Amino acid sequence: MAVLDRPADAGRSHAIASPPGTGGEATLGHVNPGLRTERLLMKGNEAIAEAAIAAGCDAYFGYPITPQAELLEWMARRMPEEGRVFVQAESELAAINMALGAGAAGARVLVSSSSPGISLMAETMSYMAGSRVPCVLINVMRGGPGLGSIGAAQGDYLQATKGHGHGDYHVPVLAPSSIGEAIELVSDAFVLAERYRTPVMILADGILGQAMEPVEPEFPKLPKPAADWTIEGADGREPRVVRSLHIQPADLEAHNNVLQATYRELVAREPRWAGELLDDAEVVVVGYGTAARVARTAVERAREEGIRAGLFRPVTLWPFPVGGLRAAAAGARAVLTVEMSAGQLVEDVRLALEGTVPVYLHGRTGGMVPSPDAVVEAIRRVCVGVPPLRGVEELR
Amino acid sequence: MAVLDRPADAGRSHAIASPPGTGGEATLGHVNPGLRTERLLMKGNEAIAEAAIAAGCDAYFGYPITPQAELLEWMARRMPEEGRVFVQAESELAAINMALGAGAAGARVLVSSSSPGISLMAETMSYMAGSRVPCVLINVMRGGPGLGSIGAAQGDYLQATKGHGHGDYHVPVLAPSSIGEAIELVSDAFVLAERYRTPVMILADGILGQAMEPVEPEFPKLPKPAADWTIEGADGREPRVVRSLHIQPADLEAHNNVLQATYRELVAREPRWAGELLDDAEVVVVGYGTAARVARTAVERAREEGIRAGLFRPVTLWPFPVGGLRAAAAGARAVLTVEMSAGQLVEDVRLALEGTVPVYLHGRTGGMVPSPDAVVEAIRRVCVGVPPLRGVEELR
Amino acid sequence: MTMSTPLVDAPLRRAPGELPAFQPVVVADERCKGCGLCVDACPPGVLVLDERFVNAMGHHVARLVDADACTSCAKCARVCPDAVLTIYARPKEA
Amino acid sequence: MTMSTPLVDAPLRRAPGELPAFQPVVVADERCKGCGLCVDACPPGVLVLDERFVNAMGHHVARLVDADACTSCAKCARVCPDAVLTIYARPKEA
Amino acid sequence: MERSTIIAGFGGQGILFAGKVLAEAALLEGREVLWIPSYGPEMRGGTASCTVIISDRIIGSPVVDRADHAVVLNPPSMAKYAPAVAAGGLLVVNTTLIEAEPGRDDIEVLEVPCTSVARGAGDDTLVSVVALGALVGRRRFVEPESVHRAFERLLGAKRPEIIAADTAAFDAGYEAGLEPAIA
Amino acid sequence: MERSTIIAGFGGQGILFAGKVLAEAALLEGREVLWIPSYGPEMRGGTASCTVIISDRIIGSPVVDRADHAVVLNPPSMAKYAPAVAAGGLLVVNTTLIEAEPGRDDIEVLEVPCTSVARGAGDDTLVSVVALGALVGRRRFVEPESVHRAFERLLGAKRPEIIAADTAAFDAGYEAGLEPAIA
Amino acid sequence: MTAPSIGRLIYERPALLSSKPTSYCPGCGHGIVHRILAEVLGELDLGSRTILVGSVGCSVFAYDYLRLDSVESPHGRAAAVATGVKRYRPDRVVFTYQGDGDLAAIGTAEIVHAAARGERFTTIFVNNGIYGMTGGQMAPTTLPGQKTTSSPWGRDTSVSGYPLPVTEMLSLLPGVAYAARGSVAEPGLIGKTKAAIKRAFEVQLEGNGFSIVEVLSTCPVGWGMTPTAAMERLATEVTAAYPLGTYVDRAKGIAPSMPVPGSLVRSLSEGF
Amino acid sequence: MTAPSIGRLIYERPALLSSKPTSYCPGCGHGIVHRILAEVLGELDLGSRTILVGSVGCSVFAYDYLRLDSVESPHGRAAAVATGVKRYRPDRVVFTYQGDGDLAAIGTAEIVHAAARGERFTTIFVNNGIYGMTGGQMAPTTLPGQKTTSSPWGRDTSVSGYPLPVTEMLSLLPGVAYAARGSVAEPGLIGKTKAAIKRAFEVQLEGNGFSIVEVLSTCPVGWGMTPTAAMERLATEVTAAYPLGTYVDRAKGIAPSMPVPGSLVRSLSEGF
Ligand SMILES: Cc1ncc(C[n+]2csc(CCOP(=O)(O)OP(=O)(O)O)c2C)c(N)n1
Ligand SMILES: Cc1ncc(C[n+]2csc(CCOP(=O)(O)OP(=O)(O)O)c2C)c(N)n1
Ligand code: SF4
Ligand code: SF4
Ligand code: SF4
Ligand code: SF4
Ligand code: SF4
Ligand code: SF4
Ligand SMILES: [Mg+2]
Ligand SMILES: [Mg+2]
Repeated sequence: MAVLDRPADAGRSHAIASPPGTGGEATLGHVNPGLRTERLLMKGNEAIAEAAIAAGCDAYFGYPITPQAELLEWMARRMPEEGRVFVQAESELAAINMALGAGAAGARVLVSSSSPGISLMAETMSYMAGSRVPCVLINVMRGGPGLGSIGAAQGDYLQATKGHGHGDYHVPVLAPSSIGEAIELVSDAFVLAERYRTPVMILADGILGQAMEPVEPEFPKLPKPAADWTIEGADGREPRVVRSLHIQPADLEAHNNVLQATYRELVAREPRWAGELLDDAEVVVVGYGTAARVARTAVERAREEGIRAGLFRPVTLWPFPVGGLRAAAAGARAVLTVEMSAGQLVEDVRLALEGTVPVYLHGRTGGMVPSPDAVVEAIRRVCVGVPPLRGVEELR
Repeated sequence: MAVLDRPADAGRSHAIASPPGTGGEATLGHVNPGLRTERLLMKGNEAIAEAAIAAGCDAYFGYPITPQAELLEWMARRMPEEGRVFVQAESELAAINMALGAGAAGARVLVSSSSPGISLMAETMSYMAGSRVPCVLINVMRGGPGLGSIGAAQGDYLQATKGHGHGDYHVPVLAPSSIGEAIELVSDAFVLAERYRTPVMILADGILGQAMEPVEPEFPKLPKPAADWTIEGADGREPRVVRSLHIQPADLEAHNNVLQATYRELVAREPRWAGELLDDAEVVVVGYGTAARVARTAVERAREEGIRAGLFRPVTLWPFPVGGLRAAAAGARAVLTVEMSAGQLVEDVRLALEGTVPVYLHGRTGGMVPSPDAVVEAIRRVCVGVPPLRGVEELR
Repeated sequence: MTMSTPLVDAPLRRAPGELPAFQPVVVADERCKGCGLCVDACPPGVLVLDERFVNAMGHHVARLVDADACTSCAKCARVCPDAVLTIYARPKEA
Repeated sequence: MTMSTPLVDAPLRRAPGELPAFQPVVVADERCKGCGLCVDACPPGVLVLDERFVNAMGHHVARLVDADACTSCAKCARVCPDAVLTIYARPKEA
Repeated sequence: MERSTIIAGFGGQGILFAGKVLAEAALLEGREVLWIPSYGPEMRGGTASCTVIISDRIIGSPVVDRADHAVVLNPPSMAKYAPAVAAGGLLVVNTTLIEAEPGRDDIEVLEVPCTSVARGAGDDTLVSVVALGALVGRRRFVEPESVHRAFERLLGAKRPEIIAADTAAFDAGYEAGLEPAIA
Repeated sequence: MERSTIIAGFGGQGILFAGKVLAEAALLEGREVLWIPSYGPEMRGGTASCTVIISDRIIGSPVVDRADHAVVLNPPSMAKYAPAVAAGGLLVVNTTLIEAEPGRDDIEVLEVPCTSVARGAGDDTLVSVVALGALVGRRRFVEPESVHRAFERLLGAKRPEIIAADTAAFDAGYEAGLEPAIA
Repeated sequence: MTAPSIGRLIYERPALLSSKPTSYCPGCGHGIVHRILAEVLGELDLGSRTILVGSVGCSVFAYDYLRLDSVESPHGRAAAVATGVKRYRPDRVVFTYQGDGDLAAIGTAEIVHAAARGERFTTIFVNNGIYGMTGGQMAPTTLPGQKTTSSPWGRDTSVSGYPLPVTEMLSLLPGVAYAARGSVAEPGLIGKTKAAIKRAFEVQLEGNGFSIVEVLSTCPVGWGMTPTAAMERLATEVTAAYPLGTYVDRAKGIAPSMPVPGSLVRSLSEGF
Repeated sequence: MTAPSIGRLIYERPALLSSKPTSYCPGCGHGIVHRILAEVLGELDLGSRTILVGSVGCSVFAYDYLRLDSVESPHGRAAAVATGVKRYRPDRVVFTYQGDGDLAAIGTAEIVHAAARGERFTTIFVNNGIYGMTGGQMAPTTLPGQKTTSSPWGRDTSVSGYPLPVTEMLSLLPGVAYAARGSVAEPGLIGKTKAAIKRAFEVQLEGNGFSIVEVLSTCPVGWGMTPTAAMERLATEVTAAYPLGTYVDRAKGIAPSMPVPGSLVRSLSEGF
């Protein structure tokens, strides 16, 4: 019945980047990876924007920031062409609040920004989670902290998956590692947002946003499910209220229990990952997004050297594919996370494995991207129990 | 040499809430827990404010929000009396940016707010971490997510310790569980902020902010160390710049390496915790702040029943006292975290123990506080390997 | 604008027994917060706060003490923050 | 305001050999971005962009083509976004 | 020995003040104290309350799941806090406003017509001070002298007439609290 | 087979366009492509560059630590990217602006005076198209016809004269690239 | 609720007010503004297609009192939230209800830009010169010299600056189709304020831009006054600082002229 | 750098400019404003006690070009950061340097409130009507009809609203001691703008409130024009939309009058 109905933690090979949905309330378009005619070269930012339009995005709100600006610019032209809502807000804070309003009114909403702008949205993301307003938010990450650099980075992993706003909430986080996958995940993100009434984040990075790759011109389309909670005027029925305020703690706790039940369902049903060469892997390399692509090349090179490396690539960063990783790492001598950050994903890897396999980190920061050869060297080392040379030391 | 010089993970008994510093660059005032004359009853919010003044806070910036408003109000009166800077900003965003400016100019700065207002500070906290501007930020937490409730809560643990702003940075987080301890931790927070050139957070909650407890009238005083990086006008020297921008990724990575080295030093030197009845504990109860006080009562009641329970109370939430907890839990049958959240602290507990001891959670949310008897019941259950009845299920 | 006298122990100008046949002002007692704004706004000054009565919220409620002098001008209703008052025009025959 | 002609291949009005003894305008070649604003601002029109020269940043730089006609008004310097130009008054004796 | 007291009533009844007086009295006796108020907009138009925990040792939980005493001054407080009293605990009920019965027989109930006692002592607004007096009179977990000194500390030298009024109200309540012990 | 190419030069030299043409040509051949530009303010007044990876399989790393080809059109690019070429790889050098030597003998160096070749082909601004032609001429990892079709796809029907100019520049570069194989 | 004797109904509680008692303190102006809104929307028969965009302040519970579909906004962001609602639902009537802390402090950017963009919603801006909900701190609108919990010696303009003339500032923006300032100080003004609010909604229906009514209101508790004394202060001191009236009604040709500068040279401290 | 022949020095690169070449595009107005600032601070001999509060926009690297102690601000927050600096260091000269995206969009609340509080720093507001750094998107100050990368058909006022008259709005605030709008369109105006900036710093030294100079500037790249064509557009179209001159110089008695409302009743759509 559900788009994302399948055994929890079911994985897919890396080659097919994202599991297409399997019908149900919202049918996902199908992308045929064999089809090679009439593909288009598209920039990641533009493909994401167009994917949202194809998925029936009703309203886009944004604010310029590198390396995400082309997404906003694409929407500035295409949304009015489609007769849909485009507003360049006065700030990211305003943009995300416009999204809250439009989402509460029933719109399928997209918002995009990059790291500093995402930070400004923390309060409202918490409100949207609390008020259960669906929305898809794209973070095309750049180097931090602060103004940092505009290079591609993955320094916002913990923000997206753990912290960001205040209070007990979670946001599903999807991490594409190719432009084709980004197109599918945009559509899947809307499905998740509406099914679970939650904001959803897509974590991309500057390379994914700026690069061009061939994409199929047919983007997934989504029907719009009916909603019985949106505000539209109380015409012949009791008024509806979209809110996160529950001034009595007991009421708020009851509300939180509903949220937590939703999160448990997400954890049970929606973890996604992709794997490659895992069956006999003595070193499992874990990475997402752009870092996973580097890792993939490194795994291939390591195999050429005779090291049995495999790749585990979480597609949902939250819920984290714990079961998948545990199974993948069960027979491994070492797990190596490859990150464009100082050690963030590695926390979830350690939480998932709970000491059963040694976990190492190879991380670059600030817009630097690990090189395949450096990852190969790290694989060589962790394979014999030596911590990687390059890479930020673990903090604990 | 350092105030906080002592073996990493050194703990203190619960009775003396916070380890006073032991001299060095910044001498901490001493509070004599035996002295019982002339104590004052003070509200937590006001005691924190006055402690900051005693510690030499030069400037305070804030914005009203329940349950933190009295802190701002106290400062509105006392800072001008002391001839120091008080500004009620137009928003939390403005307040934290004023702090960035004053901090960069060399001021010892305090900012306070509560959960939603803290979320608004995410971007600038990342900037301050990146620009290495010291500042102490108080979060008097309330129920979330969103507008939530104004009840006391601990739902911002993961935000404070992992997420919040973008990019690879950490912020030391101190968690007092009494007003007396809050007074000392305010002073310690300034020491940490200046020694490591970092913003520091104090995580309190609505009960700690609103309650009154007796406090010693002598608050710790701090000398102000000289700084060679503050902006004050380039008079006869090269100009100084306080910034987080390093447009070349390689430069930003080099800068990040400095930050990461700082964090490693913090992790090695500054974890703090307090423990009670741990030596023979079969159940180690872990909690901080107000929840730790409930846990303490529960531990006592459990002991009365013959269950050997003990209390482990992290005082630094980041860096988390991993070593201390590992040692404390080494002989235990179960670890139970008690939280005013849906399961946040429990992640760090699991990361610290890595599967060596079963970890359970008893959490209340939205402004609800666990009751001692409910915690006793949870202790009874986890002692025999049964998950606690009440409390939010773990998410993974 | 004259100051009202809230919580004053003003007696009804007419004894309770002899209530007039027509009541131009109906007070929803349970909603009144005894703020006295209506008392202050009434041109003929025929409203008082009833010190002898406290509603469930703990407030002394507004009372019309002289129905005959009331002009049904509704000024009281238009200042009332709690929409406590309903106003009727004096019937022709009354 | 007239439009400047940037990147124009205008020759120096005087052959390079016969440079005047006094140069009222000194161009810091390595800083010039060839924007042409000075060319546009010069009242007697004695500045051009030197098409024969590209500096390390890849720009054709400004050149004074007629020192004698320059009035040292410094208008060029005051529009220059890159503070490229130094201006001297013609010495009494020159 | 640890004793926990909940005081609750209408916002205007001086609830938080009564709790502060109790806390200050305990402080003067050199004991540990924790005073926790209700706060924020929840207090507007609703019920105010505070919890005072007094102990000879460091105080743990601020949440009282076994209250030794509750003082309830209006009907909603009665409904909310009567069940919170531990078996053997004391419930002080302001009978001026509360008609309901607590419906428990495992606790001691002390009925005090606070308004009239307060009026008798000179100021009929000091209902919670009267109730506090009754509580202390009945259970004497702080000394009445400490409460007298607490008034002085809290109200300061500037307002001797208020100190006198509060002291009188407290003493009247105290007497009312003692009564049945004599009877 | 996977081939990676880095193209770098001044912002105004058409670097990103040349990379797009190469990427489009590969796309037209049904291959996998990844085109990554430099972006943002770093491009202002500095060096622009792009990386094009062409493969018969799914493309992994976008970071090229072993470039098969580098095309450098100005001195800073030479300094930055000559060391990035893998042993046996090809470095195309625009000798119109670059005097320096790469200082490596494990790679093939193809020197092309791009401006004059471009001028010879009719438009002296098309330096990176010339360089692209030389690269393809020497290594032929995409077919020149694919590049011709790429110009049509990218420039569209609206601008036939531009297509003609670009094609001419590419072909001239292509010839310049072939040359030494004949010699 | 039947009258003891039958007479023509002059005034009754408007149907769009719910039966829930409000959480407002006795005599609080918010209740009056709520009542006006219920009356206006009822009279215009807009209740079934109106969306209330709430804000954070004492009126945060307005969704409980007005029988309208509502959405909550984070503190200060109501104008952005309303932009999102109205852009997606241009056929609905949308209004924000905001206090002065909410709109004039933390929400400054959002209201200025919604006005500048000419968003076609209405803002009801209830200015009581204080942060009511959080305990009576100084607001940007607090009058000079006024004591609050965060200006214990009275607002000192040399330190805390001057009251923010929000409506005056917004009235300079061409996107603003209607702007007026009313008051709840007495029945007559309440009537005029109601008329202004009605006009603001009409302007929204006309679709020519942003409309706002600033309503000067009281916070007896925050001001430390009885409700009637607060009304007195409102009618005198407060109104003197914030002139009542219509600032913009573009359809009717009412709009202030833009400030015209003196010449730049006039400011020369030296020649050039 | 010696002259071939010695003559009196009329103009030289000001000492407060560093030797680093700027990252600005050829002909960008930022360079002119930097030069003016270096001149003014040099002439007033303030370099050694001045603190630059930077912002995020193309001028984000200003700390590399002006030889001043500097602090970076998050995008839009310079006015708050400067408040923090100046409050702690009232004896220092503090100024913000902000673009129009930074100040007039995301930073609206911070600039309005710094002005309302009368913070004693100076703001240099470089208005080029576009987001230069991020690739030429529409700013709040973009002119109607102007094409940008986010207004591909030109700014449509019915959708995106009208240019924000920042200086006019701020000039209504009593906390503002000085406000002027200059331009870099030609040498004469550059000279007047320099005088205005000098006056702004003098006003800061006088300590009577906030001072701001809006400088109309160009973004040749974002406007898709040559530098000279951009200057031409600045001198004509842009200046027509944003009148140059002194809006406020309180010490000299210059200040616009506040908008005065029509009566509330005038707006009545019906009687009451
Ligand atoms: C981000 C954030 N900051 C602060 C608060 C606390 N807060 C709640 S209401 C309020 C201000 C209320 O003032 P106003 O808008 O004037 O409304 P009033 O209560 O006076 O009607 C504040 C600061 C909050 N809820 N969220
Ligand atoms: C929070 C945040 N949002 C967005 C950006 C991206 N950004 C950088 S500069 C800029 C605007 C620049 O415009 P302006 O202030 O007008 O300066 P200009 O470049 O035109 O001089 C933006 C939106 C950012 N750095 N941070
Ligand atoms: S209707 Fe008029 S006269 Fe009658 S009570 Fe009300 S205000 Fe007074
Ligand atoms: S009727 Fe209304 S105005 Fe009159 S006292 Fe009661 S609440 Fe106040
Ligand atoms: S100084 Fe004046 S005349 Fe001479 S080149 Fe410059 S602008 Fe022209
Ligand atoms: S000297 Fe200055 S103004 Fe003239 S072209 Fe060069 S950079 Fe432009
Ligand atoms: S605090 Fe003030 S604004 Fe809030 S409800 Fe009470 S009187 Fe009204
Ligand atoms: S983009 Fe525009 S504002 Fe930025 S440096 Fe270039 S010309 Fe100047
Ligand atoms: Mg207010
Ligand atoms: Mg700009």
